[in-house]
Amino acid sequence: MNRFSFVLRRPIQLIPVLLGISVITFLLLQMTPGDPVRLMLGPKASQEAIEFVRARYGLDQPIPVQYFYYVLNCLRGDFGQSIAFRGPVSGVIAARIAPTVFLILYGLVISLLLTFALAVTAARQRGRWIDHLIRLVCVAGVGVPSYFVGLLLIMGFCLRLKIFPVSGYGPTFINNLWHLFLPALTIGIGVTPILARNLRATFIQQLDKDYAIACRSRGLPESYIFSRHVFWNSLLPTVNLLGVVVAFLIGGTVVVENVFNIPGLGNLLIRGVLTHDQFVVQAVALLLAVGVVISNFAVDVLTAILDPRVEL
Amino acid sequence: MSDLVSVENLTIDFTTNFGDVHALRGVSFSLKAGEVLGIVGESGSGKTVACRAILKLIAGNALVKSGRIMFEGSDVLAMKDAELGRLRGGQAAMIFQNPSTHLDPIMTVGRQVGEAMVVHQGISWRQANARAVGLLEDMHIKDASRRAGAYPHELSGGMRQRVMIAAALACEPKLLIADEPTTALDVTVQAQILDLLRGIRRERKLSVILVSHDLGVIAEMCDRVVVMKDGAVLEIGSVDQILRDPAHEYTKRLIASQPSLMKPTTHACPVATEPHLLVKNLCVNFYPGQSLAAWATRKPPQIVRAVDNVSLALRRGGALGIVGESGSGKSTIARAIAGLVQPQQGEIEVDGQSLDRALRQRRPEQVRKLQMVFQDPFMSLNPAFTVARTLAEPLRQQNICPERDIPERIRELMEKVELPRQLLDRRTTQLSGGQRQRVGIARALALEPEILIADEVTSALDVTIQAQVLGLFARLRRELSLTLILISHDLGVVRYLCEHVAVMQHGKLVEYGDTEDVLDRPQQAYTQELIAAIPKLSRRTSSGIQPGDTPLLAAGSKC
Amino acid sequence: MSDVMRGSGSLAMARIRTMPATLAIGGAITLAWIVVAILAPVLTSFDPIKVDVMQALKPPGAEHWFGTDAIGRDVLARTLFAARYDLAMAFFGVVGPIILGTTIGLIAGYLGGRIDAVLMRILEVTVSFPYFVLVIAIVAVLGPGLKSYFISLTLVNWVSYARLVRSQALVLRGVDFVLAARGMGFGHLRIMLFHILPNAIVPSIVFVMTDAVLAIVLGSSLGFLGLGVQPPTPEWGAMIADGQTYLTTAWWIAIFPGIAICLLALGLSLTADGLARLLNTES
Amino acid sequence: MDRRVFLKSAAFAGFSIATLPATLLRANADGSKILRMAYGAEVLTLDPIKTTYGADILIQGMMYARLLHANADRTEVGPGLAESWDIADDGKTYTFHLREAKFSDGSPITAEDVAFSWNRMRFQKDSAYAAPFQPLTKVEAKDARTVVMTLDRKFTPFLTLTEIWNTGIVPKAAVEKMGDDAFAKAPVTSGPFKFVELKPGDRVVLGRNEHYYRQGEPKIDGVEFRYVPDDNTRVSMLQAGELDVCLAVPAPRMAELKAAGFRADPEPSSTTYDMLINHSAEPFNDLKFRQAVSYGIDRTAINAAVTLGLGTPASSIMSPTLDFFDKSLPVIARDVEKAKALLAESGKTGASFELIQNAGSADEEKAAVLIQAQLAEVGITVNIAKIDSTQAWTRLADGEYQAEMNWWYNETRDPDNALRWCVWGAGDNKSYYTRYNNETVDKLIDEASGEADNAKRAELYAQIQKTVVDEVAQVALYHPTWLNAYAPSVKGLVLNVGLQFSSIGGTSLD
Repeated sequence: MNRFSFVLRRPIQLIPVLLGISVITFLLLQMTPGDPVRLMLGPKASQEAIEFVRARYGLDQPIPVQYFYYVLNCLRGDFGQSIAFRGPVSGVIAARIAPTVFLILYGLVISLLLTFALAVTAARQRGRWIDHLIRLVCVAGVGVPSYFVGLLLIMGFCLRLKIFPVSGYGPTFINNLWHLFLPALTIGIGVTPILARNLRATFIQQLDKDYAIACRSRGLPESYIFSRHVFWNSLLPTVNLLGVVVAFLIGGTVVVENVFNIPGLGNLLIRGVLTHDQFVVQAVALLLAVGVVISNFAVDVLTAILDPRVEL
Repeated sequence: MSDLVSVENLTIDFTTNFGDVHALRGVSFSLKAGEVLGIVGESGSGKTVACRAILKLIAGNALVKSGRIMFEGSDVLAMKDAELGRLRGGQAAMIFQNPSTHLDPIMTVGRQVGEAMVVHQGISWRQANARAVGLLEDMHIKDASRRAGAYPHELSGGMRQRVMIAAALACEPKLLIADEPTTALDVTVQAQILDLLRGIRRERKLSVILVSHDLGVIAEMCDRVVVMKDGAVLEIGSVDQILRDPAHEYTKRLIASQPSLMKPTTHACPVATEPHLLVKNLCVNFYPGQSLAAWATRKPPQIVRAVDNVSLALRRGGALGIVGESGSGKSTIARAIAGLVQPQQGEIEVDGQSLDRALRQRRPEQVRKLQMVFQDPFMSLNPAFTVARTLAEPLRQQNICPERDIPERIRELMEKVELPRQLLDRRTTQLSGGQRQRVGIARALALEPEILIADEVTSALDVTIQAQVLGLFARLRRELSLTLILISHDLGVVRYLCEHVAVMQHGKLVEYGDTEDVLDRPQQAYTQELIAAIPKLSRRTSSGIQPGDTPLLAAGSKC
Repeated sequence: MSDVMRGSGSLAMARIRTMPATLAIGGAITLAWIVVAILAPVLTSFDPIKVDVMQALKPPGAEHWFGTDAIGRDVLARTLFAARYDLAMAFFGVVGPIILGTTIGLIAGYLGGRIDAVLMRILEVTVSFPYFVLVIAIVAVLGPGLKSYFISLTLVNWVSYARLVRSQALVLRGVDFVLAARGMGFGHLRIMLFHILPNAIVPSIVFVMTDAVLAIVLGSSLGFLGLGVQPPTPEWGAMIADGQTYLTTAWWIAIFPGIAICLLALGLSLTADGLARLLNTES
Repeated sequence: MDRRVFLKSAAFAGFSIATLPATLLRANADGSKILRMAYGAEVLTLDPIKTTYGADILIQGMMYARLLHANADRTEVGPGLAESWDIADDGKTYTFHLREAKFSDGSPITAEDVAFSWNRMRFQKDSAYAAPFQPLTKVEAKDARTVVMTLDRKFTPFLTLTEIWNTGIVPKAAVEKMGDDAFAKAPVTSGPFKFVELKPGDRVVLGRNEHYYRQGEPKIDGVEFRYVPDDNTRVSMLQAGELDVCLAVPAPRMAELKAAGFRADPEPSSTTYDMLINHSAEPFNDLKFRQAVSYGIDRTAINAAVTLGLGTPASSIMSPTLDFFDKSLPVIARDVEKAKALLAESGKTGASFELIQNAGSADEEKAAVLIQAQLAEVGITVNIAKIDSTQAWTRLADGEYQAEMNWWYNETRDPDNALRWCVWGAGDNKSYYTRYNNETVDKLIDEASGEADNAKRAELYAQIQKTVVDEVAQVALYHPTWLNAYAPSVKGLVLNVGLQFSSIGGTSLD
């Protein structure tokens, strides 16, 4: 059987996950006290207007009925109406996907560059002071909260040096590279220690592996062994870790989007949770779950490309 | 002939977290051009360190205290990187014990064979690939051009070893260092690889250093042999001289411990009429995980027949050896009888009583009757337990004796397996391999079984330790009148302990009968092949040594 | 080489000698914070919740070493007392998940089959959920505070331990000593508790410290977003949020708690690193 | 697939992206004068009748013209779309005479459109803020330029209501054609600006309405109204030159901005910050207890700590910016002894209550902590509960609370609207959910709204203010100011007390 046949299986595995997530979000939001309509119409809205709107969104129906119609509508491609935004959820979400995806990918690119730079340096200079320094920075870096990093970056780069904008999401790709640099850097700084530590450890572990010794016995130079053998073998564990990290990131962008005011999904989701915008939360949660699954899938594909042994 | 390599008074220490370890203590030996030198010794003897040092392949924490290694007149240990690069691969190359870990798993084998040529000789990858295919053909790999594009995991163990040899020979070195090249292989494959090594040595006029723990391999391959123990050289001499007339006590013991040289212990077995254990038409299938896609396309499930319609019978007090190469299903039979694997078909009867195929359904006394001892001494004991706890647990759980008698019972068990009581408070991780295996036996005996199944119990042990453990088995069997099933890949071990033998291949019983009949007059081609593949040692040893006669074995061979 | 390690008496000595430096330093920092948390009332004469509007926004000086915040509370006192809350978050943020996760991982890994499949589906759903958001959603249901934080982290974070333990248990259930235990007729519960668990838990123990760091970061992020501790209880994340407004005029309000978090996290990370080295050299 | 080539090119692409020199990437301004402003709440709808939210109100105020137009600081209300108006002698019929004007799509604004807009606002079921217009019973177009409104009683404040944002005029044809929801996303406007773009959760972009009825206005090309929830990010953006106007600046940062050359002066607001208390539940159902709390709180200290002196401590429930504010009322001075005595009288010694505070609001938290500390000295325990605003609003409306930090503002300078909102027990919102219900006060409010003589009205309102302060209808704490900062290039822009940029038409941008 083809090693890559898992590509076909993935969508099937997604179904129970999506069902589970929709049930959990539905129940969670039902359990949360508070009335979304009141928040929608604002503090001075009349009771009459509130009742009317509640009925319009079907919020006066029993919970199982609401869920049933929700699933039914989803199957028809209708993800419901946003209470806060007074319109179809799909439209609300569509406007927010790009910033989040851009931010996450950008952050990943930055963190990968940092990761490789640090890990390769440390592994090649193994045991020297620079290696110890990098290791220490990685250990220390894990615990620095990203909101604190974000604040410091804004202070330094936006207010003092005025190199980067404080916030926002520009209209063009190039513009976004500039606008989202600091948020992406914040993400990068958050993730790099974990990845770099892992990659460095793997490099060093792989350098002592039997196959590396065998290569040495054939007189291959260290740099060749590193670049042709050890490097590629070391990518596997880090790629796997990357999958976990991306899943973590997708949720973690919330904080960064908040600090840097990026109109993304994370922001929307938190707002949705706090304002009980049921269908927005549902849809974003499902979308993010799909994102997690896609990232895991990408990891699987990457693993399969990297490692001929993998049967998925 | 001048010396190609000479190792002079080499002393190497390893600095570890637990203090310095003396890996080599003043080791000296030399190799003449064209010669095959064997280095034999058990684990920890320093044989691997010694031969790796010749290529300066020593770990970062190794410290050369004294001595030097001369390769064609230049001091290897003083070489700079560039010179080392020329020496390694170009002048001398090395092959290793485990070909599956010593090949890069994510690079095609053709590339791995060819890359040294690209790096050292500056030829193009295309040329290197062509030459690699040629080399692989030289290693008798069929369909070499296709195989060159394969990854290591797509090849069998023997094939991988051929690839590793090809990679080592890529730059036509003068010296080949082979570190346990066949230890991880089945015996028939081992024979093929040894054949290959003999061939290329002859064709390429190679000098060879062959490191092995197996005297048989050394005897078949080498001109001279170095015997090492605890980092020191005990004696050096021609193979004939060492085997016939070993000077050192340890060498004598080493030779005497070879299973093929040990005197069988099976001659005085009691004869019973009714079978104690009866296995009828046993079938064990494995279903490798079926994919959803396969399920969706209604593909029939893949079945691996691990055990295919096997029937066995064993008298009370009898001993049956089950032999076969890896994947033959011999361990699966053992586990199925013990209830650890649930067979799809077949009957297991003990004393005429049928046992349920599922362990959970068997009555406690049925469970007790059948106990197993496992292969890997490092895996068979719970590392979180002390020895005392390991032995107390079955006594307590199966209510073998009242709580207050347990300490006494444990002491008795320790005596039975010849372990000092002081070890009782040790963690199992603090024991040596042999000690662990004895604890494993004691644990099985705690339940007072009638049938003992020993699954490759000695294959992970050094040969002298193996001899001791085998001796212990022989004694226990007799004293406790145990019925024994011994699973092994080593025909010598089976001959030593068992009066019956079953030969298995691909899950099927190939040959079954009295040990002497089967091993001395094999009827089946496979059995003949198996026996022929065993490196022969006996013909080169003198009658001066009486196997089974050394003091160490005395305890184990009372009968 | 391995024979040397079996030298009996010197083992304890050897272990002390080989204790990684990171473990020693990290342990010391962590311990120091625990001491600070316990002795906070002794270490400062100021009341962390005492409001004094007249003393508001005083820069660090002889009287208020770390200055005062917008309503005149002593930042040093608040930073020290906050250690209690943040340490509690580190501790409770890990205890719940490790108990739940280990139990589930053990059952799934050892028993396998359908139970495993069901538990792993649940795990998959939990994992696919954006971690942080799920915590926030649960906190939103339960209301802010240490208890909700504890519950939500338990419900969300068990997956890490479940995965670690399960993967170990999956291997261990096929290992000889477990087969031996089965072959001797022991019950599943006994095998899980005494044979699998002690051997499967080691990676989790290494992970606990790293996880505690994540718990602190997460907990303080909740505080930062205003979903953490109830005022006026001091907590670092909430203090940073308070001080954010004053970052350019009264930097001390946010910077000192920020440094405090980083220090505690550093202590725990170093401990984690050291622990990993120690346990890896042993095996 | 050769994975190495694949990975290498991916790595190279990533590297080159990340190292593009940032300076090359700065967007160039194209010379058009767009006023960029940011607020901490997001625009949710552009339909004026569907909201009572600050962000919506602000943006809609710039999009829809009303019958009357307020001046910059809302001291006066003058002709807007209505050139003139007549009031019948009985005070129950208002006739508005419209000027010639057009919607942003060039279609004329007719009496039909005005009647449609008003009827929608007043009678459509999901109209959020019809409450102040209760006396209004009928709106009809008499002819193309004349609108007649009929009230059921004499109601003096009515004229000031015709400037409230939700009376903004929308085109009947467009609304009916598009439907409410679609219109709310891409409306046709009648005010100084036309709609250009709505990015939910991010920004609303408005452009110059070429058909705006006030000649020569607006002077700028457009407005970009951004949602930046984090106060400090917003300030940073202003400092970094990404904004021209930063709305709702945290008080502590005003001085810093002023020093940096921004126009950062507090602007008068009709807002009252208060602690809402639940009169229908323990312990605030007891007058003595309420008074004990009121005397136990140091309003001056809270004002100083939260607004840094940029607001004023509250003496009345009404803001001093409203008409008929009673200047003679003193700020209640903190008197711990008196508070203790009152507490003892109430028999609730050792009482405690839960004070709800919206999560994420720094000002509320500060005030709540101060109240907690101050009342602790009186012997009252305050437990602060930070909860999200959805829950807070729901509990408030359902009466499931004891006390909650809150604030409210008034759209008009006339106090009628304010008092009906916060102390009128007969109202839909039960005295802003405090359940305060004093029939005498209700009667006085009605009486004052029917009175045309200002002197008499002043007297009535003084009486009301004294009563609700004495009875502690709610614990008013302080009256803040609007804290906005403007870049020096922004000329002539003022936020008026009613949360409107009435001056936007005359605003210029250098």
